[in-house]
Amino acid sequence: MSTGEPSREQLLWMYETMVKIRHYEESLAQAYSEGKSPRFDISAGPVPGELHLAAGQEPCAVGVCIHLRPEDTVTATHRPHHVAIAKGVDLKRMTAEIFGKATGLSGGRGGHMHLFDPAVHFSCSGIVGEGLPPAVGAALAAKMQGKDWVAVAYTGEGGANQGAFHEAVNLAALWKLPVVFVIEDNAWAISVAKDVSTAVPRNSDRASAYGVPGVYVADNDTLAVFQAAGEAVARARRGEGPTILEIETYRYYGHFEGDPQIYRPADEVKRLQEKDPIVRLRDHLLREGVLDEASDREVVARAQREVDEAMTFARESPYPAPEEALENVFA
Amino acid sequence: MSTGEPSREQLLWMYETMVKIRHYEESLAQAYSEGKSPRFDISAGPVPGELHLAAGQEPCAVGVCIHLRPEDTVTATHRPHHVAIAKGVDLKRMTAEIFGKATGLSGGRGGHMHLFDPAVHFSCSGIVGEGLPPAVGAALAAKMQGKDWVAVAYTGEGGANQGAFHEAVNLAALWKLPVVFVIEDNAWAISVAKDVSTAVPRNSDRASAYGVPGVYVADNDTLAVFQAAGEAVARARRGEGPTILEIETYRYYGHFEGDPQIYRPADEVKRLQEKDPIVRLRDHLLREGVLDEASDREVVARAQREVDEAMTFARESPYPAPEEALENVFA
Amino acid sequence: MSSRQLTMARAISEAIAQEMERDPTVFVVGEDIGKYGGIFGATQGLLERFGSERVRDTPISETAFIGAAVGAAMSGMRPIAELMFVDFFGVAMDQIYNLMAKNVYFSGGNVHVPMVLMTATGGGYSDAGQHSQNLYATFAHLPGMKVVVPSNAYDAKGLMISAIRDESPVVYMFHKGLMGLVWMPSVRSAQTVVPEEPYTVPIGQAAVRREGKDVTVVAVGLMVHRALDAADALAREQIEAEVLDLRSLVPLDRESILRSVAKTGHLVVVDEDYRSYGLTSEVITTVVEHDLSLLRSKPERVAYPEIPVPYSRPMEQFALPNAEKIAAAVRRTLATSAVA
Amino acid sequence: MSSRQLTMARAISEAIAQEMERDPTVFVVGEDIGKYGGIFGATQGLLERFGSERVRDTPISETAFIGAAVGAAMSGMRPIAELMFVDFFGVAMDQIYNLMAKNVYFSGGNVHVPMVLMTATGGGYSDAGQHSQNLYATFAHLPGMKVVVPSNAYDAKGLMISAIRDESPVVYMFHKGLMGLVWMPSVRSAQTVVPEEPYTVPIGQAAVRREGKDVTVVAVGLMVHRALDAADALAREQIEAEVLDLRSLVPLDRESILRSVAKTGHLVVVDEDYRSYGLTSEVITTVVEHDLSLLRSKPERVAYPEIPVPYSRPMEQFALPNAEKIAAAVRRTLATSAVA
Ligand SMILES: Cc1ncc(C[n+]2csc(CCOP(=O)(O)OP(=O)(O)O)c2C)c(N)n1
Ligand SMILES: Cc1ncc(C[n+]2csc(CCOP(=O)(O)OP(=O)(O)O)c2C)c(N)n1
Ligand SMILES: [Mg+2]
Ligand SMILES: [Mg+2]
Repeated sequence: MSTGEPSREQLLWMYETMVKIRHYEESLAQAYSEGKSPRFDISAGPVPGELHLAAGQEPCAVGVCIHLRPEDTVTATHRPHHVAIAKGVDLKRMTAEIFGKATGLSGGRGGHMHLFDPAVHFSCSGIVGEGLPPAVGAALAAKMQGKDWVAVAYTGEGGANQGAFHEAVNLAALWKLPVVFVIEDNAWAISVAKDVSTAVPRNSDRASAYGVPGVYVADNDTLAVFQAAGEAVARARRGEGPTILEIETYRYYGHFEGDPQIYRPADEVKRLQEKDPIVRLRDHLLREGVLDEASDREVVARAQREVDEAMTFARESPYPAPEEALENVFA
Repeated sequence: MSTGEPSREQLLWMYETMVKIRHYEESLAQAYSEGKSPRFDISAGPVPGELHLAAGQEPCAVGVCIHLRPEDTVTATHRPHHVAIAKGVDLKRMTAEIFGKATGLSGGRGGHMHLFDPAVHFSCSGIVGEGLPPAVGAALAAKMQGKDWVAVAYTGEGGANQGAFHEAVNLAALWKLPVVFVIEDNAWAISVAKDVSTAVPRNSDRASAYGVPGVYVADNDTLAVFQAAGEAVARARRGEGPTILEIETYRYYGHFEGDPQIYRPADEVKRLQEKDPIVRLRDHLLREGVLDEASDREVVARAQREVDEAMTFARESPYPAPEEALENVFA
Repeated sequence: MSSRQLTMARAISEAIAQEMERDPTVFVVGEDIGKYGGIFGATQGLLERFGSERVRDTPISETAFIGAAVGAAMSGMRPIAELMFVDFFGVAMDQIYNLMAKNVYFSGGNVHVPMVLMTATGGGYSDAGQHSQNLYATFAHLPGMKVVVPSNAYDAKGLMISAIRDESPVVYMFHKGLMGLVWMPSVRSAQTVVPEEPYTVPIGQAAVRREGKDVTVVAVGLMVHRALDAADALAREQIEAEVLDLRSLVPLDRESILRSVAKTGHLVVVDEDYRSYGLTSEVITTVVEHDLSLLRSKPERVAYPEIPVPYSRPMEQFALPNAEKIAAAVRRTLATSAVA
Repeated sequence: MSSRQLTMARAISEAIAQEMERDPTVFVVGEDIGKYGGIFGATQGLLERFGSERVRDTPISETAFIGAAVGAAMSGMRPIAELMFVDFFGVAMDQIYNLMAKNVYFSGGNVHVPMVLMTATGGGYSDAGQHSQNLYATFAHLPGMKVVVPSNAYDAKGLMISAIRDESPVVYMFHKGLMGLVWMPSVRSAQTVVPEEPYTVPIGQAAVRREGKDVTVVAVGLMVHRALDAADALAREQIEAEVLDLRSLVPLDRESILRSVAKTGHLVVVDEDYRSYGLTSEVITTVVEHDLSLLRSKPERVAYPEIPVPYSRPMEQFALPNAEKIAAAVRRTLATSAVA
């Protein structure tokens, strides 16, 4: 894809994908809450366990993944859905996995923090910073195989203080590997604010520690992410090495569902929602004539339908046989 | 101690300590070789196991430790003797430890990579980067106890690519702790040269990733180390937070004794020895009239005598009873 | 007052608070242990009471802050570091096992490392393979750390106070399902009467939770309660199981194991940690290497299979040890006895 | 030609070279594995032959390069990553046990991780407590990794080729004292005839190194040779020991253990790794949980005590298992038999 201004098609894809992500996260939040009242019980309902939702962080997903091909590797974090959707992970099987069903990507073994779709080279994992080194390895593999495939490694701003971040960026820079390190700065690592975890205001400033470009995108701006990521991906594809791309973004939900959020200013989410990136992009598209009210309704309906179908698929799928737990330990 | 120009007394202390360190390392190299010919056998002789010598790296030890008090903590690396000596570790008991004797600092349990002298708050360890977090903790303890004690953490330039480096510097910067991170850049990590391990030429440039001062001292210059370390220690003591101090230094010996050094340009050591820091400091002192030939002979004799006495003490000390191995697992 | 009941989470935070009150060198570091009060509530209320100097939220830098705790412990402090989930040990294990655990030895006893590494264990609520492990043996196998696993609130408080006062490093592993959290299934019997005043429970002494003459069931943590449930069921079949709660893996109270088996002649060991190279074989071997004739039937183990913890509920529940499996193992071992 | 002898180090590097020749996706990463040829010689000659693209010296960043190997293995490559000393696992364990070992399972088998994590184990040459450990059980306890420990050059080559070709991650642990290095004591009998052509030794099959009817001695790695020495000594006393070399801890060849003990009725297990929660109890439990009557005397373990490895020679030698201790254990176990 191009790295200049987004085409009409690209704009529409980003918009529709963001709408899809938002509806996905809201639908999941809803499904998650089932069986969890009157008393919240993390183990109950159709979607048990921890659930980290990414509503508000859509620009980080679509603005980056729009530049990627199926062969490009993405490693995402414990908060993976938006990125998975933007990367083209099979929505039905992903949802079934989150519901713990036999039809899930991994037959229910992985769950929401362990989504693997080899068809689009997507994976994610639950330990902070953990996905960065494997992305470096995917980039190395591409380089050794003579492909121009790139790898994108996501981390939260909290994760940028893990040793793995330092080691992975240094190695990628040293070997000039096609990696884009995307830092989703949603200001929080559970209850710990960025300024009490990180000695510098911007992780993109850490790029100078590795001699690579560091770009900071302010205020969750989808078009600015598109631009910055386009350059970073193109640079990687040209064999010029990694980039650190930090994106200021918004976390609408708690860290995980059920988070009492006592640490968070009461009106923070409301303030963020007033600048909602989907609304902003929609307004832009309407202004630019890329979208009108009618086509918007169509886009939204299509996106929502896809999500709803995935949810239905997941709900209607059978659970795995318990004893299948013993399979697939080894390849 | 002052942070300006070194006093006469300071100059003499640094010189004498460097001479002592050099003689120590040379004496140990000698002792190490005993029992290891005609065939080199790492397990044989009075000093078995790995031995990492620091001859050539004396400026990193004396130029920093001259600013320290006994209560200031130092964590050193697998190459610890020069720093231990400059920090004032009991030379006899340290040597006995290296010889595996009952009179050693730890009764022979630790050996050359695990020297602990709580009297001068010195310790070292064998895993690269491992000593950095504990130094941060010592600084935290000082701060919480309301002391103006500082902590100095040593690492090689190779170690600056460990995750522990990133995490430790970030934490120290964030909490504004009195730590000086000293990076001894001797150009090699065993056989791996700095430019094939580190994505930037100078680790001091990584200071900007933590918002702390980063200082680079070129060419193993004792007086420049004195100056830079003095400022860093004073800054720490004033409660203004950590500094990264990278010192270009020389490794005269192999990585460990017995290292075939096939990776190293044949004349590298010779070229370095032509710029020997002890000779340079000695010339300076003679030029400045701080030292004359006669007092030099005295200094050298005194330093060497102290080392020789420590070696004798170590050699003459008994081995621990074998079954004492079972003691001191728990406090 | 004397019948005040506490959850295990409250018992732990009370123990820490009382020790912080008593000893100014005690402090807490970890992720989300301040305002949040610890993800599993072990540090609830401490920030409000002791302030952010002594209750320190950290970056997500386990190597740095656990290593800093080691350094602080060597410098006159008594830190409690929380590793949020035991599953995360892999990012910081070097500081844990190569420094925290070994510095006492390396220094010939001249340096003490009086710190507590507190961490959450256990699954059963569909948190999948990186957030549900127990890993008791991973720590217990390596020398230099005490490894404590409380099974109820009374012990949790007393063992925490012992751990804080210990001059050696103590890994304190609390099972999430025992903490009495309202938001996950919790074993009700882990909530017990807890005296208000500080007290210690010695580290290294197992406790007989139920006396019985027919079979010894050995367990730790949550599995003690599963074993007690099994014992209840077995009692209805006239099988009297003795349930032994080890309370710590290091030191391992081998005498108590031997004493019980000497009485019952039969042994079942239960572990929520992975089966192979773990607690179950260590306990069984403790018996047979001491005296093979103590056992009148072949011992059984009921443990987690050698698989990562699966996410999907039916799979996870299938893999977890439970009262039925324990009771079945007891019946099996008593049945072979008849044959032998 | 057919009687060509190789050291274990040469056998390993030959195996890697032949697989690199055969399969362009095989490559090596690690510290000092290029010009230096690996600190223990396992990659000798590879850089010269295959160049720095496929033989990659790394920064001292185990988390990054082992994690990169995982990522590369998921992307069509077959990396061999060298962790210089197993003692260093703590800086990179998360990538090892939470990704390398679990991604196959997490993906429901849709992703393969065909990589080898090769690492050096063992002490005996005064390298102290952070450079002398074995840690077999640390890896074997955690699911998803095969754990291979060769005891001689023939096996080393065949097991390495099997490991490289395996679709699952294999931890390949070579003992320094078996490598045939000229600069440290090396067991001469680890040097064996090694065929020039590539061949495989299946992972998960133990080997009987010496047949005997009186007692089974189980060991891995260097300890196999100590056990054989002990067997020689015992033979002079008319005691015929059967020595079983497990060759891998995961999979553990339980059948071979049972078969041998069924024959001999007596069991001694030897391990240079820490005694508690380790290999020795797993092997002993394998027997007694199968059939208590297989053992005619109480089993013995000869293992490393629960102490960090001390530096000083007399202390370290005191702590290490050796032929004398093994022979003594055999005599003890046979003596109790007579009593029982
Ligand atoms: C190594 C490690 N430490 C701690 C955690 C627990 N944890 C999970 S998510 C999280 C916060 C992550 O913050 P950030 O990286 O900013 O990502 P975000 O949740 O904001 O998307 C923490 C501490 C973990 N999973 N792994
Ligand atoms: C985590 C870890 N990885 C690898 C090693 C092996 N090792 C010991 S010293 C060393 C090189 C260290 O280089 P540097 O930090 O530059 O220090 P120098 O030896 O030059 O003083 C290596 C790789 C180790 N001890 N720890
Ligand atoms: Mg965040
Ligand atoms: Mg160096």
